[in-house]
Amino acid sequence: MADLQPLWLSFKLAAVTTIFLLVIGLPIAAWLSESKCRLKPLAEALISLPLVLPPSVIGFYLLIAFSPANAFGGWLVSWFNIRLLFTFSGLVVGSVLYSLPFMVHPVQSALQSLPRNLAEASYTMGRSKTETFFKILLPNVRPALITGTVLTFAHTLGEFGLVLMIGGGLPGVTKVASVAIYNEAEALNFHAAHVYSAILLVISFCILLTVYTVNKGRTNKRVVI
Amino acid sequence: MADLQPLWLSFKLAAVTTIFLLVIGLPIAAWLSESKCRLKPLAEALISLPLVLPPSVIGFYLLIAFSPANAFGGWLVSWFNIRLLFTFSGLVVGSVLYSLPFMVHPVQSALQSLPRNLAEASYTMGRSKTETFFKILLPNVRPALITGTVLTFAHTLGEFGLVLMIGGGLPGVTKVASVAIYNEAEALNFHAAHVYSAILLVISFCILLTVYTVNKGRTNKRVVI
Amino acid sequence: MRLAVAANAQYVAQQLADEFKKQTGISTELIVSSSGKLFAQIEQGAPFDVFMSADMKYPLELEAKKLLLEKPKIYAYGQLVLWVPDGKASPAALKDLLLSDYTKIAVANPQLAPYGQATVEALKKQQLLTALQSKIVYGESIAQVNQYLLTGAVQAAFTAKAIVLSPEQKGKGRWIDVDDSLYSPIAQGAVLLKSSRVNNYEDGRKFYAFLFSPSAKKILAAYGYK
Amino acid sequence: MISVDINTNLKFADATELSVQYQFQSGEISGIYGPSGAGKTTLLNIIAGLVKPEKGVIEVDGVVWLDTDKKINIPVQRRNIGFVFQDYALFPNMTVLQNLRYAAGKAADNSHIEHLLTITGLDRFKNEKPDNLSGGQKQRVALARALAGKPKLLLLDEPLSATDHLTRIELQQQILQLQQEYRFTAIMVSHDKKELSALTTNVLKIDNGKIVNIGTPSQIFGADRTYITLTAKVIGVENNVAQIEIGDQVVKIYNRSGLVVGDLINIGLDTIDALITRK
Amino acid sequence: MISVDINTNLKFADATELSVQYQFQSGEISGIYGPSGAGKTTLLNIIAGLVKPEKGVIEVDGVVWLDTDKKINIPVQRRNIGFVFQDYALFPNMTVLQNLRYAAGKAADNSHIEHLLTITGLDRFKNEKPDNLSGGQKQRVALARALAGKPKLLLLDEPLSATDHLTRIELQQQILQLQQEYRFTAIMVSHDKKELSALTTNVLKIDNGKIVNIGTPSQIFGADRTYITLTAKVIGVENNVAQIEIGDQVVKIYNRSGLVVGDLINIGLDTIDALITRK
Ligand SMILES: Nc1ncnc2c1ncn2[C@@H]1O[C@H](COP(=O)(O)OP(=O)(O)OP(=O)(O)O)[C@@H](O)[C@H]1O
Ligand SMILES: Nc1ncnc2c1ncn2[C@@H]1O[C@H](COP(=O)(O)OP(=O)(O)OP(=O)(O)O)[C@@H](O)[C@H]1O
Ligand code: MOO
Ligand SMILES: [Mg+2]
Ligand SMILES: [Mg+2]
Repeated sequence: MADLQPLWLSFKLAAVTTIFLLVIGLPIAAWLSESKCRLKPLAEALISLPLVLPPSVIGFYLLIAFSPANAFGGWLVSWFNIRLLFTFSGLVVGSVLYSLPFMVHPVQSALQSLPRNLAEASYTMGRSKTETFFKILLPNVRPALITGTVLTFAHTLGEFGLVLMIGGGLPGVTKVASVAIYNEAEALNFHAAHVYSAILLVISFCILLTVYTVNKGRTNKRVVI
Repeated sequence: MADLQPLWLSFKLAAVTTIFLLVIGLPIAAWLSESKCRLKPLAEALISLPLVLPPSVIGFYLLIAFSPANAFGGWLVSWFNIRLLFTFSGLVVGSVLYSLPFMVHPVQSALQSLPRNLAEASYTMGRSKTETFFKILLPNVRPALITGTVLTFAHTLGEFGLVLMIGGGLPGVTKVASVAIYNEAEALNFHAAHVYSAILLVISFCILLTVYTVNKGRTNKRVVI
Repeated sequence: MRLAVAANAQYVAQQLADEFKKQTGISTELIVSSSGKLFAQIEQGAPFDVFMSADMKYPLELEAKKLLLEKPKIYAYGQLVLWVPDGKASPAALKDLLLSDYTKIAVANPQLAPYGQATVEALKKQQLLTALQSKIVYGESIAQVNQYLLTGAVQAAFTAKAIVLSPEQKGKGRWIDVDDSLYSPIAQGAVLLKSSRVNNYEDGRKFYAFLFSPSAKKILAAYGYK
Repeated sequence: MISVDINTNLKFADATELSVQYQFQSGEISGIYGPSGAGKTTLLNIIAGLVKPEKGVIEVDGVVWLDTDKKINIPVQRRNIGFVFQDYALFPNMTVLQNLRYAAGKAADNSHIEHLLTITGLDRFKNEKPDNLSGGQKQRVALARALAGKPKLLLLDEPLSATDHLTRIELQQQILQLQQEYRFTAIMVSHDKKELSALTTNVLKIDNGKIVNIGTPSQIFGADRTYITLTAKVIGVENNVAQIEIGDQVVKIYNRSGLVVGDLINIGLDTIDALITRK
Repeated sequence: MISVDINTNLKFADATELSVQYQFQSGEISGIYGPSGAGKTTLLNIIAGLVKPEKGVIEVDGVVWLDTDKKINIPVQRRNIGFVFQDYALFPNMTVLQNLRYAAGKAADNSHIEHLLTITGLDRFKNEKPDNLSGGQKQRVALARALAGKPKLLLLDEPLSATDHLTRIELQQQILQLQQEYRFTAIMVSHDKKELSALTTNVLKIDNGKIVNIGTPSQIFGADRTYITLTAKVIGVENNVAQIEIGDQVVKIYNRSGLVVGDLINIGLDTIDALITRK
């Protein structure tokens, strides 16, 4: 029987990353959707940029950045005693950076398509921007929010290059399912690799199916015949 | 000076994949956005599923599937004389599969949020579903379409595990920039890796910035003060 | 002709390719990756001619699958070294790793990389493995172990002698040999692939022969292989 | 003739049944009148083919558009209709002109489109996107757009509710004129009795999904007995306004019917919303 | 008193200037009247703080809400207003009741909300989402929602245009009653002269961004001279309908003002859209 710890770590990493990205990504999406700032395209381009490099390369640069021998990493250790190399927190930081566009862009584009007077109506009721965002705007871009969340979660589950690079493959700490599958396959333990993959797929499939089933029947299309 | 061929290959792969995904992904998004079929959540979950496995593992399974020694790969060769292993076409097929959700989901969720009577109005004018989709629905989800296109393009540029696995890293054929960067980094030629990364980042950044700048000022928000 | 080569041997392979070109005029394309990945690709018909693995496991496996034109042969025995960055006093012995100077030590994944397996074996023999366990981080391959060291992520790394002796890495940091009585020999096998027959059979065969020639032996020895 | 015989549930709040059996005259404008939520919009949607009733038959000039029993259902695209949606449904990605052109289809008749832009007063705005228009301007685009394709059947869902008095009366005239020119059949939902009186030959009054009255506008609204009829004399005519004398009072009216000085007329006034002051 | 003195460009089509200087009375309902595209909605948006004029001052009961020169601009959230948007702007994710509750804020007064639902006839629909409502039902939700927070200033942009005759008159009465109860200030855009006459104490008529007339409704609409006044006698009263006798004709009117049998009244009728037939 395969060791289940890597699977558990993977889901934990995906969940924590998704939660962080909800917290960080939604305000960014909100800002981008209504900003008329000249720097907005710059911010949008920057957010998408990490995607352009392969995760393993991003991981490589994070390795350099986080390394205690270098300025940033050293500063983190000496001032806050935070170590991001070979730790679970480091994986979270890396995944958050890498998956940011998957959360931000779908939500932002949906917010931009909302009729503007929804927000205005809420303002006339004395509601703040924050309250308007959470109670009016966000619920009305639900499909996009689900898209962002699912893409982030699934993508983090499947994240491998970055995790391998800054994780160090420590069992129970940073050895997530993707690394385990990879190791087994390279070690020619195809059976173990298949088992891990299958478990990962089945669980993920159930999660995805639940999300989409619950969210079904929310199309606003009338049956046109 | 670094060899520029891998960069050219990368952009070619990203462009071809994006075009294919526009062709394949948009009809799927259209169908999902208005279908009330019971199997819809299933289709949605299936589309997101490839994300859950690390690209290198997907690549591993594709390697097996495409192998002429196996049923599917053999069938492709004997009936169509199509070889997907260690060829550029194979990379395109793999990337299309892997990036499908990035194109489909944002567009689908935006389509679902459009007022339904836009399509209805077009139907009353005698316009077919297809024409309505391209002339009315799609232009009105432009931000989501751009999101989908950018995510697909950038993500394919940065794709590595899958490409390495089914491409074999053959110079000039399947050795794209991400593989080249990885190889240089593995060879501890950090300088060459930095140069490749920098060129890739600069070009991509320019592309992204252009897209977002051209698309600016399209928010429908009024200056609320 | 295409030469698939495991990451630990990439420098020496380049040198071998250069020499081969000088002698025969045939140029060589190098495909560098981990042995496992290359194995999986060869198994599915990747168009390579010769494969220089990091061990004998993959070559034997390929033979069992009847993908070879000849029996696999050992082209070299790899040597394990302990590598530390500049600025650290080089350790006199493995047990110096217990010092608090060394907070993290990189070891190749023993499950995948023969050098990793050798490292674990050596540490075990010196009864250091348990004591060092909390310091050890695993690299996917020798190459990643090297990256960890050169980027300062770790303060010591177990790597191949071929790396530290290569002109590219010479002078970066210091290193000491790990006594080769502490680990079983790292036999690295090379194979001539059946897929070469549709590819560059003649050139492939020539290179394969060259790999076991005296001039190749000389180059291999210069990189610390035995 | 458009014969409609349909039954369906209005699904929300309480499951009222919409049950209408009626024959709209071809080549004329018919009216639908009734309180908010009666089912007027739903009825238009059913005729257009945008909503499928649970049971029913719709036959238009001998062609069966819908027969739920025989499973016939001509798709909306092939029904050759124009529809003014209650909430306009303008295409935000297109300018006013592009909206009209799109509606007109391949055989777009440019002079017709220009004419529509002129009579709806939208000439100056033809290159604007709908988001930049005022409420009334949007509604006029919706009307012009529904007419752009020269449909055989025009379905109007309160097409003038957001326009001001004068614009409204002028557009009513224009609809009448276009209808006389192209002889299309039209069905118009309106809350304005005078509008229905001026435009339609017969009115269907529905409430709670059921027909409660059928007849000419004066039969329908006369039954309310909120109309008084006075006698007056035309004493001046200027553009489309006429001055008339009623007793000793001189007032203006909108001259729809080419009155000339000296004409004696009957003038019908609705008292339901009169301004009352105690003496 | 709400004193408004603003100048700004209406940006689209042709750069007309919207230039309004006027003082709306506190505790009363004022009207804005004018053709489509005149700038009525824009003016309400400026007063609400949703659009910032290029230049201008707005002062409400001594508090400066806007002064572009002094760079004062109280945000819309702190202006304590209720706004009926011309296109409703209902929150699609909330039921009718939730829309009202959200508007009412923390200090939601449940009996007030229940009362609003009752007078707008929305009780049955309170748990429906806006998408499932008819046009007129949506508009009534918009009205109820604007009143839910007991605002100091109520801005109404054609709040009753999609409702039927009787509903409209009833709602007018309800607005008047609520206004008398809570003494809020209201500014109402309407295309309906009778509505403005019934509800407002003064009317601002604008055209093309400029004030063209100011006065009481009868001054404004009287100037059009499309009103005739007749004398009548109340001969029957039943619920909120009264039967009156004008000459030899007996008709019904809506009894807004508690008429009793025997009352003598003046009845003002608008002739602009009268039904004319030649004798
Ligand atoms: N999309 C919808 N789906 C289901 N039921 C609806 C929908 N829209 C409206 N209804 C319900 O059906 C009933 C009739 O609605 P309909 O829109 O036909 O009314 P209407 O006569 O057009 O009213 P109005 O004059 O207010 O526009 C209403 O009670 C409404 O709640
Ligand atoms: N969002 C907008 N941005 C800029 N200009 C607008 C906008 N909406 C309308 N306009 C323009 O400003 C002018 C005044 O519009 P406004 O909406 O104030 O008119 P209105 O008096 O409310 O008309 P209606 O009775 O048709 O609603 C119009 O010519 C219109 O084209
Ligand atoms: O096969 Mo390697 O040399 O351990 O990467
Ligand atoms: Mg309706
Ligand atoms: Mg307006």
